[in-house]
Amino acid sequence: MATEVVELNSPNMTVNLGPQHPSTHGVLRLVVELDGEYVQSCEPVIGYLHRGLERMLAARPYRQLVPFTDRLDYLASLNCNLAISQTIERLASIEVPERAQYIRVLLCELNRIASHLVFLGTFASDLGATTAFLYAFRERERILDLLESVTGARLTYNWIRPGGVPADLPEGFAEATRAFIAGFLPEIRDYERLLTGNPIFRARCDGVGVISREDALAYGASGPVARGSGLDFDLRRTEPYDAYDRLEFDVPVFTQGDCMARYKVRVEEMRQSARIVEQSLRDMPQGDVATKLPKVFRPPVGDAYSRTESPRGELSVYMRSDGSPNPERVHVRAPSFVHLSMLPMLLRGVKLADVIAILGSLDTVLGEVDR
Amino acid sequence: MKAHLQRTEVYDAWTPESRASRLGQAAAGTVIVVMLLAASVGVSRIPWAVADPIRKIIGEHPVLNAFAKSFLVANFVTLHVLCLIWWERKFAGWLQARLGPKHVGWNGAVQTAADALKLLVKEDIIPGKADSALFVVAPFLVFMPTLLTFMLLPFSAAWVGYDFALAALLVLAVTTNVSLGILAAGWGANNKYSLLGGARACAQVLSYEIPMALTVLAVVTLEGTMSLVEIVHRQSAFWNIVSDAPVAVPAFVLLFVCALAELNRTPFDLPEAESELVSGFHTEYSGMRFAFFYLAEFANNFFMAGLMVVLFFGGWLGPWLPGPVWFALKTLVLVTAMMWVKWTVPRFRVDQMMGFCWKGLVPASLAVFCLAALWSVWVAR
Amino acid sequence: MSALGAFGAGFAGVFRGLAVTLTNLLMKRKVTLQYPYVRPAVAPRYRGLFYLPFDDGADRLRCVGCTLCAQACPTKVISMKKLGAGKHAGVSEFTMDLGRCMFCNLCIEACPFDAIHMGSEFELASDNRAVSVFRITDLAVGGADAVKRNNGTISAALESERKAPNVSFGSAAKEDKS
Amino acid sequence: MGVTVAADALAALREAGAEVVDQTTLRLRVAPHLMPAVCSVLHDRPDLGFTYPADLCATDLGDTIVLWYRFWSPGLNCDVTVSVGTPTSAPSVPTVTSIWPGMNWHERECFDLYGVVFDGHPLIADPARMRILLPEDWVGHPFRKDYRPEFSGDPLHGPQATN
Repeated sequence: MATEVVELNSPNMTVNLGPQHPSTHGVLRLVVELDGEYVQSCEPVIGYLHRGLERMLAARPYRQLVPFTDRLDYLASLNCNLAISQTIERLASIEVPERAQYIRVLLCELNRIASHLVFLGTFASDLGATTAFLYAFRERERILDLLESVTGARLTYNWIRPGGVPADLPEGFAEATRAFIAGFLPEIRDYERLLTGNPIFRARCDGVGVISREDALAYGASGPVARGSGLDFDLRRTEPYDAYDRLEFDVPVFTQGDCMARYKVRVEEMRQSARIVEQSLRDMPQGDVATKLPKVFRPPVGDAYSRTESPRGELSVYMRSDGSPNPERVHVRAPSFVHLSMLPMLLRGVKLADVIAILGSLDTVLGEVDR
Repeated sequence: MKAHLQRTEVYDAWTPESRASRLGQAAAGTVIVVMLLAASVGVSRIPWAVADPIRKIIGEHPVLNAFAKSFLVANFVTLHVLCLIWWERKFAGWLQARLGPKHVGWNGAVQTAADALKLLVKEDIIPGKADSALFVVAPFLVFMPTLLTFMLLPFSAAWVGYDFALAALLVLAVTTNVSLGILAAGWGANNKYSLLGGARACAQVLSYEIPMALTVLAVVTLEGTMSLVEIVHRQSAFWNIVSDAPVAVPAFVLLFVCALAELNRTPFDLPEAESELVSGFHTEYSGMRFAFFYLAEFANNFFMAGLMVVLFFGGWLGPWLPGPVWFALKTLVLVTAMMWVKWTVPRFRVDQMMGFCWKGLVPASLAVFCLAALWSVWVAR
Repeated sequence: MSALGAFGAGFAGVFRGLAVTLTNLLMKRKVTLQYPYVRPAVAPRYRGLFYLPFDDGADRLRCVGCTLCAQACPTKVISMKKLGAGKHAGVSEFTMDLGRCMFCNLCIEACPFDAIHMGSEFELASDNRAVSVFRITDLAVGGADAVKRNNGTISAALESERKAPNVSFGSAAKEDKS
Repeated sequence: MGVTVAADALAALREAGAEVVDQTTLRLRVAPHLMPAVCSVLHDRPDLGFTYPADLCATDLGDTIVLWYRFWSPGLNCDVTVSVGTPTSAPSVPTVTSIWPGMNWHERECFDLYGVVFDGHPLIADPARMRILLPEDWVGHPFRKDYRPEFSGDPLHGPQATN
């Protein structure tokens, strides 16, 4: 059987990285034009996970919106619940009791550690160190057990509602969390000895995928991606919500803007989140955990938006109400959506192995990109 | 309760972790190991003289002799690969805070055999537009050199395929064919990822051939002969790593790193980098052809470790146990060291890997080669 | 950075990493849970398969068929058929299409009679979609005969109410149920 | 979170054609054709410096589609929201991608779901490539009120018969 030779008109080879590929972390397709190992151009194709979520939300009463937001950034769904609940509270100016604010901060920070552990595991295994993946997920299991004892679910919590939190923390939760934190900090030291100290890991990350401060600002980068490029902007500090203004924690900022800087920001943030969890456990006041919402909840006409700091960046929800029990329009501004729009600029002239490193360092979740 | 939710009795009855069965399994395991050791000691004590007439006939007849030896070596290669794969999966498991295969046989002992059987009966897909000639031949091109080099590996003075005067040179010449096989697989599969994997493998194996050759020749200059058996005999007083330490230690480190690169083991596993090239050159393979690639990789593993044991750690020399057992134990230790590095270190990028070879290893191995020459002229002899 | 320089400096980093994996190999506990032979311990508040608790005192299911849970459900999972009315209301049919359920707990919070709860059963996988529709006999605690007793109690109460409308029901209802 | 914006900055915005609806929370309303002018004032003036493109959301109010832009200024640490109304029959707004590259994908999403034509956008010439979330050959813009999908016949592709 003679195989006829097809003349390749252009020297470049177009490769489809995805939508089903081991390291695109979700259904993302990168149409990459390769000249040997070098990437000439890259065009991300998204929309494989588009569920028309914003239209679904507009067809339901306010109290039923929260479970849908679990499916946005499914690695940190408590942060998404917080974003939409806070917007509804601003829309109808509902007051959240003190204790509920502390519980929200506590749960969101635990969720942030779990999300950063997923980043650490997948980023390391993308670069070849599969063992770090197993260690990171071993710690994450313990956080999921903690969150399961509070909310009852392991991934899609639906636990932060407009007005507060459905129920109080179970007894024994504080001791379990303190035990976890005590066991977790030496683990972070292990990750750093395993990865940050490793010369091959440094060689794969230093100076790869550099985002300058201007580009980060011009593209609207936020979260660890912005703080890796020298932008000192963390919504928990610049626009404090819930109980963040009564807790002290410092915000890691690096100026190199490469994969290594973003990795270091996230590892340092895990330590800071552990600090926040301890403080919020310590000075959590007594009191009820939610304000009652009226049976049929009709916020006044108008629009409102609220900005929260999710593990990936600025997650903000804009909501418009026309007085009826259903919202007229809900729009979610997802950090991963903005970070993916930087890929064509970032991947020009880069090698194939770096495409995976850069994509991993942006830590995108396709649930919130496609909505 | 719905029908499909009722837990079937089968699961609950079979609880492998009950204390009695675990103690029983551990006892059975130790008994088997002891029996193996006793058998090997027994075998070496058997008066083979009684079989002399038959051995004389086979020994003299060139074709029969060659066939008998290659038959033994081929069987050894396939059997020991099964054990090596099982050991890698258990070792990687324990290292990553998990258990590794557990349910098929004692601690998964039969797991690899079951996998091999599965691959045997699995459908062997050849992609439509693949260059089928190359695609079909590639696994054998990869496996043939390994089998050939095993003929030269001395398990003990008597247990060696061919005590060939230029064995070291033949080994170096043959191991480069592996890259030919990988390139054929990469091109044959008509898959863009495989093509990239094949190209990377070719560049990697060929460029790491130079430092490996130089380090092996450094040891050869120390010993003066190229025959592996002779090299081990010369180490009967002190192992090479001890007697010529200033040359042998750097040479061993360089050879260890080059071996990792020759075998496509992390941190040099670029040809089948799961996260970048899906799984590199053997993406399109399935069934027995994929098993051959896996077999060749682990056989090469054992061979490289064996070569290092012969060159530096005194082959089969050892106090109480018979020769082959010592050789197997030392090689197993080195293979485990390779696995330990594999499951800890991330992967190089292509240009870093090449830079590391040409700017790092080649000058270092040249230096070691000159050092060996000086050492053998002025100091040792 | 010259390759040789990195070569030297790198070794220390590699060994520290190797030390970490060695300590995990020898000292750390292996965390594999050998499912399905060993089942995980599930938290008391776990949101698993639903169940309708059976009120032994009144010998009937607590559900009165007020459909508040059906209205609270974002994905319209619950559908029911009422039985009787007024003080003696109940349900004869209570179907949940768990294929569409998000396990979001909103129905449990909406129910004023504490008549539906989530248990700790999480093995709901099945090979065809029809099996994921759970009927009242699958959901009620005590299964089919609990449902039978529930229907019996309600129809008996309705019967006695129709026969003697203005008699106080406390004692009458009890001795009616022979 | 009231913010004091310099008076001359506000004057520059009004003169560029923006109608300041609320001074403290900085809400502007701008006619579509004046968008480039107002946005370059917002972006370039040192005392405003809204260089961070935060969000763009379109809402279909029946006869008009309202585009709601939001920018953030690291210097002032405050947001500005700009709302632009265009008729639903032929919605078109000049693009701001040249000022904020981050707005590129936000505008593509608005075109994809609402059909707002951003003239001047690098991909506007080829609507198939301009779509970002929906398949290239999708007909219509689903988030509009007048969107009536009819069953595409192919169960694997295109709009389905909604049950």
